[in-house]
Amino acid sequence: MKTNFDFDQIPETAWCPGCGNFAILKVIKEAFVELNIDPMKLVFSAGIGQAAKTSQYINSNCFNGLHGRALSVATGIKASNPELIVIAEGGDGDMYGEGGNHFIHAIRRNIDIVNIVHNNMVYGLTLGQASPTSRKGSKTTLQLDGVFLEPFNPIAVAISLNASFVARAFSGDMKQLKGILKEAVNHKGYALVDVFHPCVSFNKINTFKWFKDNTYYVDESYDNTDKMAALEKAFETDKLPLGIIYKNGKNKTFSENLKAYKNNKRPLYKREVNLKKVEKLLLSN
Amino acid sequence: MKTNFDFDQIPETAWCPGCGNFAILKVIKEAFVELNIDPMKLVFSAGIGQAAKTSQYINSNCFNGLHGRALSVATGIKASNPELIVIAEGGDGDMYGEGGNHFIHAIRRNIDIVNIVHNNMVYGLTLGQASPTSRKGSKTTLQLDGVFLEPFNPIAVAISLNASFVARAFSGDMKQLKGILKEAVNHKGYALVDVFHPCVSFNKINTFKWFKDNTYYVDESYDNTDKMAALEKAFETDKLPLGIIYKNGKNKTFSENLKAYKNNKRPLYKREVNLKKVEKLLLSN
Amino acid sequence: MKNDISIVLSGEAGQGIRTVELLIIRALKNSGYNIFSTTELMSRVRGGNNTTEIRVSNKSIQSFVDKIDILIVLSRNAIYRIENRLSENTIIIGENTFIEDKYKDGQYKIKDIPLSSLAKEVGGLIYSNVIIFGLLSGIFNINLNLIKEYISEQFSAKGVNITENNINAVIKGYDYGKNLKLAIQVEKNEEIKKQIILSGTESVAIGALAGGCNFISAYPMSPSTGVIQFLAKHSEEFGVVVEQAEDEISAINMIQGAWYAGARAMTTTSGGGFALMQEGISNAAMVESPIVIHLAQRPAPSTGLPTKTEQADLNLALYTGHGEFPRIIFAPGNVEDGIFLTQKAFNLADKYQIPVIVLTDQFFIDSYQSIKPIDFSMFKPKNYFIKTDKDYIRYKITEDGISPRGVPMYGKGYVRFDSHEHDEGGFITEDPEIREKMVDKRLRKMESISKESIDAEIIGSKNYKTLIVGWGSTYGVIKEAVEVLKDDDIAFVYFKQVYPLPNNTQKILEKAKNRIIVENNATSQFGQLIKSQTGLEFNKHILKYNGMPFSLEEIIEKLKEKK
Amino acid sequence: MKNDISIVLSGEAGQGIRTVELLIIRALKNSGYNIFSTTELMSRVRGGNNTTEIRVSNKSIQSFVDKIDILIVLSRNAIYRIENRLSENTIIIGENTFIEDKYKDGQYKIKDIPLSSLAKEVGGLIYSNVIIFGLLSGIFNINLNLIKEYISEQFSAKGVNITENNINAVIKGYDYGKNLKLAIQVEKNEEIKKQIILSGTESVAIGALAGGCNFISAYPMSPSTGVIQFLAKHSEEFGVVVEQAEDEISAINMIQGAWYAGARAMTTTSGGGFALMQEGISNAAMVESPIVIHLAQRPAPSTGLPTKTEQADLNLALYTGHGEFPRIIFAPGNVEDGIFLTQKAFNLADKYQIPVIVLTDQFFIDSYQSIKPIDFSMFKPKNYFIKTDKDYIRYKITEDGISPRGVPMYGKGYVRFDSHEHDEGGFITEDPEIREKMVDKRLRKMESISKESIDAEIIGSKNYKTLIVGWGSTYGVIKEAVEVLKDDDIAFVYFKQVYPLPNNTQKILEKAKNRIIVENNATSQFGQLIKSQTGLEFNKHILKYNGMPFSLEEIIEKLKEKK
Ligand SMILES: Cc1ncc(C[n+]2csc(CCOP(=O)(O)OP(=O)(O)O)c2C)c(N)n1
Ligand SMILES: Cc1ncc(C[n+]2csc(CCOP(=O)(O)OP(=O)(O)O)c2C)c(N)n1
Ligand code: SF4
Ligand code: SF4
Ligand SMILES: [Mg+2]
Ligand SMILES: [Mg+2]
Repeated sequence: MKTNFDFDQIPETAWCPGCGNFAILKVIKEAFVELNIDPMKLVFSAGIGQAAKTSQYINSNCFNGLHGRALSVATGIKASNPELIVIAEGGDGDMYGEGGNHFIHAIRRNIDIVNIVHNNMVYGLTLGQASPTSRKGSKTTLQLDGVFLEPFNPIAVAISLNASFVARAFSGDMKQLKGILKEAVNHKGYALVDVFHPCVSFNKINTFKWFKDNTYYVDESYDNTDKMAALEKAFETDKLPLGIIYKNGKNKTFSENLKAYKNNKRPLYKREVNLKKVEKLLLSN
Repeated sequence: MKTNFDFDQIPETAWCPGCGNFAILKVIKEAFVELNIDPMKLVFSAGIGQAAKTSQYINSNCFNGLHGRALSVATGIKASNPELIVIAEGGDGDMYGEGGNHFIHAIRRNIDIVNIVHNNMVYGLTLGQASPTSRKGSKTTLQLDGVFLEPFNPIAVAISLNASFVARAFSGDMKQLKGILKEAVNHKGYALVDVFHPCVSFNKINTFKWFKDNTYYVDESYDNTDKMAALEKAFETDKLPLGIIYKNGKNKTFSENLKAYKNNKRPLYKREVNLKKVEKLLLSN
Repeated sequence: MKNDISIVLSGEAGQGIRTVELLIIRALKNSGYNIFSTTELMSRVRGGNNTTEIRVSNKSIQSFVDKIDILIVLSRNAIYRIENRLSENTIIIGENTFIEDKYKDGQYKIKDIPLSSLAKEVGGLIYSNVIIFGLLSGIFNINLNLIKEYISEQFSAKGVNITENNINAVIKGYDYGKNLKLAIQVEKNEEIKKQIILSGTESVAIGALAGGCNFISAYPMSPSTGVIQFLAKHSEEFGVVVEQAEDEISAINMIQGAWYAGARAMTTTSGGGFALMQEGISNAAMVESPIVIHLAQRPAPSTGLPTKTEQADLNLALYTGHGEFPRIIFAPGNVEDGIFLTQKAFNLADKYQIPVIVLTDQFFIDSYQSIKPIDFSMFKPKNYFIKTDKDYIRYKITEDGISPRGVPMYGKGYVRFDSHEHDEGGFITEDPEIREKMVDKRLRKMESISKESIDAEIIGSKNYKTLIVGWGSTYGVIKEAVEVLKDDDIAFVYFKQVYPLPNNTQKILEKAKNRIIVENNATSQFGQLIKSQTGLEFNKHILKYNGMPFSLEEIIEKLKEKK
Repeated sequence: MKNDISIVLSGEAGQGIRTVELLIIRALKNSGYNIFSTTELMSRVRGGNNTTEIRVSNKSIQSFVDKIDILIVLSRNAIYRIENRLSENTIIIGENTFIEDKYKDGQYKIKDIPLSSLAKEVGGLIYSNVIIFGLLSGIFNINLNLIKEYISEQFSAKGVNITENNINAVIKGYDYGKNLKLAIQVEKNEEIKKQIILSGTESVAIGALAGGCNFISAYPMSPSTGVIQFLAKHSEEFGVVVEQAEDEISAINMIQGAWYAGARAMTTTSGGGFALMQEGISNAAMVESPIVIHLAQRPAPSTGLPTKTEQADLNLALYTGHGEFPRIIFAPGNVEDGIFLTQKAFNLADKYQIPVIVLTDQFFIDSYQSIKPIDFSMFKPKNYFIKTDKDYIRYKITEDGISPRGVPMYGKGYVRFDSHEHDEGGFITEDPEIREKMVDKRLRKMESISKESIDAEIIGSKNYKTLIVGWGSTYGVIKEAVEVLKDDDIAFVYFKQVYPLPNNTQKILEKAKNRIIVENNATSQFGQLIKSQTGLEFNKHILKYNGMPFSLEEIIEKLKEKK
């Protein structure tokens, strides 16, 4: 069924048949339909990579910018128009490799966006090198004898930085993914949704089955507002936990803190220069 | 007394009278004297900032490079000559701001260096803007109404990334600082030493007295190999813990993993090109 | 001493020389004197040696001079770096112990002032600065009430006691200054009292506000940081989003997000930070986002000399970013142009959806001039984005290459920016034909851009045989040199737009028999640009790259050497 | 079909066209044919449409041709993108269902091959590639045993069964190919059998090893990644430290640490990554660290066309980094020069302690050529660092500007690199005199560098009136065009060193009445450089910027249009 977020003509995607990105794309669109969000109010700020191409396949506003910089662009967008719903989207290489510094500092700002990271534990678009989340021992087209670096743990790092919403999902379970995404969108403040998905072309280790076998959902009894408990979860390696791992919605968001909005709530595009005021400033200098 | 690490002529430092950097400089030199380390074998890879100038005042090898890039340079040095003792040194802005991405990934590599961060919670050299570690509410020359970003917690982030050695010291307690530094040097693998120190010119909040009043040392009973306990410490805000917060020396270091050293332990500068072998490779292509 | 007096304050970083500078230039200006002041710093927070030069003149001036008429010594080791600028006429004023014996052998006129004890009498060393302010006011015979007013204003927030102490301090200095009887004669001009004192930094920041800037993100870097600091101070009043980025890469991408959402955004940086922004600038070109970059140059390569001056980042600005795309580069040489060009940068960036670079340097940024009030009604800030309709496409191929830019939520269309080569809708394409059309479309903007280039300005004789070419911050010194030389054969052409070259370039340059270029760099980057675009060569290059600006004497001498 | 045959394989990404390419070019070369092959890709992992052209000739060839003699269709939608390259002589070979009806109206010669069923007979669709390899071998009548040998070699690791299936597959294809009776006549040459097949990527990587490269750090980016992948494969054997950096900024700084410690280090990247390295490159200039950068260009700005070709990053390379400093830029046009220049890059970087850039592009990188074995004894890899003594100072001011470089632990001195302006000892200085001396010292290296520039090479008539200028990867196509035109008035000058311009530039260019420049970009960046350095203009610019390399036909036509 054609949703608000579909184009009149279905675009040909650049993804490999069987790739987890298809499910993620589908769920994102469904989630926004169910949330009754007007695509006019939505912006996808995306990086570069197979994951980031998602933004090309959604009929809405988008800024498909540079590899690694989606969070910076998203910050600029949201801060200039807090009425927009802003999604920063990219792959594990995009957000945690090239974009690692922005990941840290976007969390610190508590900018009210959803950060969706398609985590296939590999660099897909550049044909299969290790990504920061590649597990130790993974053999790749560049790490021929296997990765020996400690994998980047986005969940633990985000919690350590006191991120206000930290979740992990799996493209193989679209229902749960959708639920998590919807909560992330409804959450006020920075929300990380790290989504495991299989790369059928380059990741022969972390396959659909592997994710299926090596993940589980945190259950009802789990208190995701308990930071230490959340970190314990984040460090589990036996099976990787899925769900909303941590939540902390107490802080003001970035835009709420900005003085530019203290006396004037209008988004910047609706404002006009007051040359008289500037002239007065000069004269009083 | 003139040590091995002092110049014949004492250089004029560019620091303000009363700055914590003096103590750190002194302790670093003493620590290396006490460890009986030959300055010929030592390299300081430094960034840019008041902290980073430390490298200018030590009579040894140094690479005083770009703001934020000391860890990348240090990685290149250590990987090319594992026999060198390599210190990556800089300020909180240097290592956690501009250099944030390298901080994350140097830890993942477990490169066997000591990473000394002079943490004065402010940008000193550029005259007093907020740094990633500035506490909320700190008023600065740029954050006129006070910082509202969540402060970067280097200790928690490093532990989250499974750093092999994570410590925090205070320039006001030179004895402890020296002890911690010496342990860091002796430690095999990446070692973070975040050193609190007062910036008398720009940080009127986190003064010597403030650090004195707001820190304490972890005691004998504390087990710094317990990751979760370490994280609990890292999150304490009432008083900030000092000492070796976390230690995990089990992993191979970066250089130990490199195939370039598998059959040949000599540092790269001692090696010669074997053109015959290259020719053979071409012919077999 | 008559009509052109140069005072130098020399002391340590952290002593508050800038406070004295700001007080005295305002007092002098308000007394009807033309002033110009400029600061030369060491890269440190305390100690070392910084100097500030204040020129007082009967004419409008904007240049640094070597000569020192009055030297105020505020610390030990404050003379050796400027020793070669002293002459037998120099009056050295300072505490006896600060002036080394070798200067006391009679070659200079030394006036001992017991600054420390005077200050202590008032209440402590902290009052030294205000005493110096008083001293200078006394020397220039400034109305004492005016001086007291300033002091009251400046310190009122600190309470009655402190204000009183400061007033006592200023009077002590004032009396001391008057008693020196230095017989200063500088013609005053009532008109000047109405003028405004402005630094390079302030001119860029105010120009930004006049251009509608409501978003700035930057990472601190000398000498560029003042601009974001200024805007932070006025963030609430002018509704400017101000954010210190985690690095320059974030800043350059953040401002593109801001423009995308309808803000008018800029960043401010220096060479190293600008180098880090190269990829981001190329991105702006492809997504066709307007961006404004203030690039305050300092000597490079790498960290270089963080607090000194140079004009050596022009090439990186000219050839910024990977790939091929239009850009505009302005280089203000005085604070009026600082305002005018920065303001204009926003409008042109918006109109053409391209990067516009305002290229300054430490000398420009840290200098103060007095200027006539500016008529702001000549500025026409304009938002060029359109209200979109349902069929809106972002990258419509148009005759002039400009595709109307929409903003999300304004109108009925979706706004799709894309950094890949894209079709008119903003979707990835790899079609060679579309690629070619899109390259052509983007480059085509250069035609209109060139048409509205700001002409180079000729100063001096219209019938020149010798033409001196300068750009940006060398404006003041070349202008003054030409005025001093009063030679009918000589003119100066000032480029405030350095790229694209103004349309009158070829004509102006061709007319000269003898072309001399003046640049604060080692390889004559602007000269190379002119050669590659016009084919014209220079007969002489006057280049300086030791971190210092040109002095007036230096330029005059070099011009006399061989004109 | 005689002596110059062009085969195009067209199918989807992920189908393994490259496997066929590598097998068949080796088989053809080993049969005594000259070959050249080049690939044109879409930026995706599976699907879409990629094409590979394989030329078989009696002469040495290195260019892309438009014409297609034999088209092998391997998937649906594999023709429309190259439709305009088909002629009535084109033989289209492919599965009936893959060829749309509109091509079957008699204008082309269509040969249906039931590829899927043939493959299934052997064991599955996976064998299609090997059948195609067999087919092409059959068409060219290659010795069947040779073919079988390759297959055994290629698949031996996968077990007897799989090898056998593949041999069956190749035979099936072979028979099919022979039965087509295409009457191909290309003269063979025994000498060619001794040649080596090499891609641009491999030439750079092998050149690096020949230059003593023992350290590479890079961040993946098309089309540059092959170089680090190649070195990773040989890391243990050649003792190369190979590290994937977290970003390009880390890579460019890491390699400076490596050189500092005595390694010979490089990075490999494309435009966007190179843009991110600008600050780091400027740093290398200041600390005077050697660095070697392989920059494989792709169409920009920004993300651009990740898998296509262009020569538009020259300007950023020429004016790389903030500030002023020496650099060298090589641009190999063939794989021999790929080896030679990359090797030389290491020695020159080391000797002059500067950045050396090897500038290639996707077309060069992804193309295969066969070349004669190279005599490696002509390479003289040399470590220029010295054994330090106790009084060693890093930045000694010398006549040629080169300060001997020490390495920690080698000798008795401390090695102090500094990114600020520094004194001879490597300590921060703000002294204007030292600053000036250090700038001069660094820039002085340019003199010696220029002296040993690699001359531009003239190909064709020595008595040219028309001179065609090309650099880098356009070498093959211009050379062949000139050979085809056989006009005594025309010559081609090939620049493999683009900066500094070779010493024979002015002389060679001046001699021509008519100067034509060929560049794979939109603004003739090299032309501008030549103009700014020599004052000479071009009469004609042949420019292409749609992501594709020039074809032979295109160049010939353009040259005929107006020579
Ligand atoms: C500055 C820069 N460096 C490198 C690249 C090349 N590049 C494109 S996508 C990518 C990584 C893709 O990995 P990931 O982000 O995990 O996305 P995936 O393809 O796996 O979904 C890289 C390195 C680039 N586009 N820009
Ligand atoms: C790329 C780049 N950006 C900015 C700067 C300017 N800069 C120099 S030091 C510094 C920060 C200093 O803070 P920190 O690292 O905490 O050191 P501190 O001076 O406080 O010891 C900055 C922003 C620079 N040198 N390079
Ligand atoms: S390469 Fe991997 S991640 Fe990319 S589309 Fe193919 S399967 Fe998906
Ligand atoms: S500015 Fe602060 S950190 Fe820097 S030297 Fe002065 S006191 Fe120390
Ligand atoms: Mg990925
Ligand atoms: Mg600091």
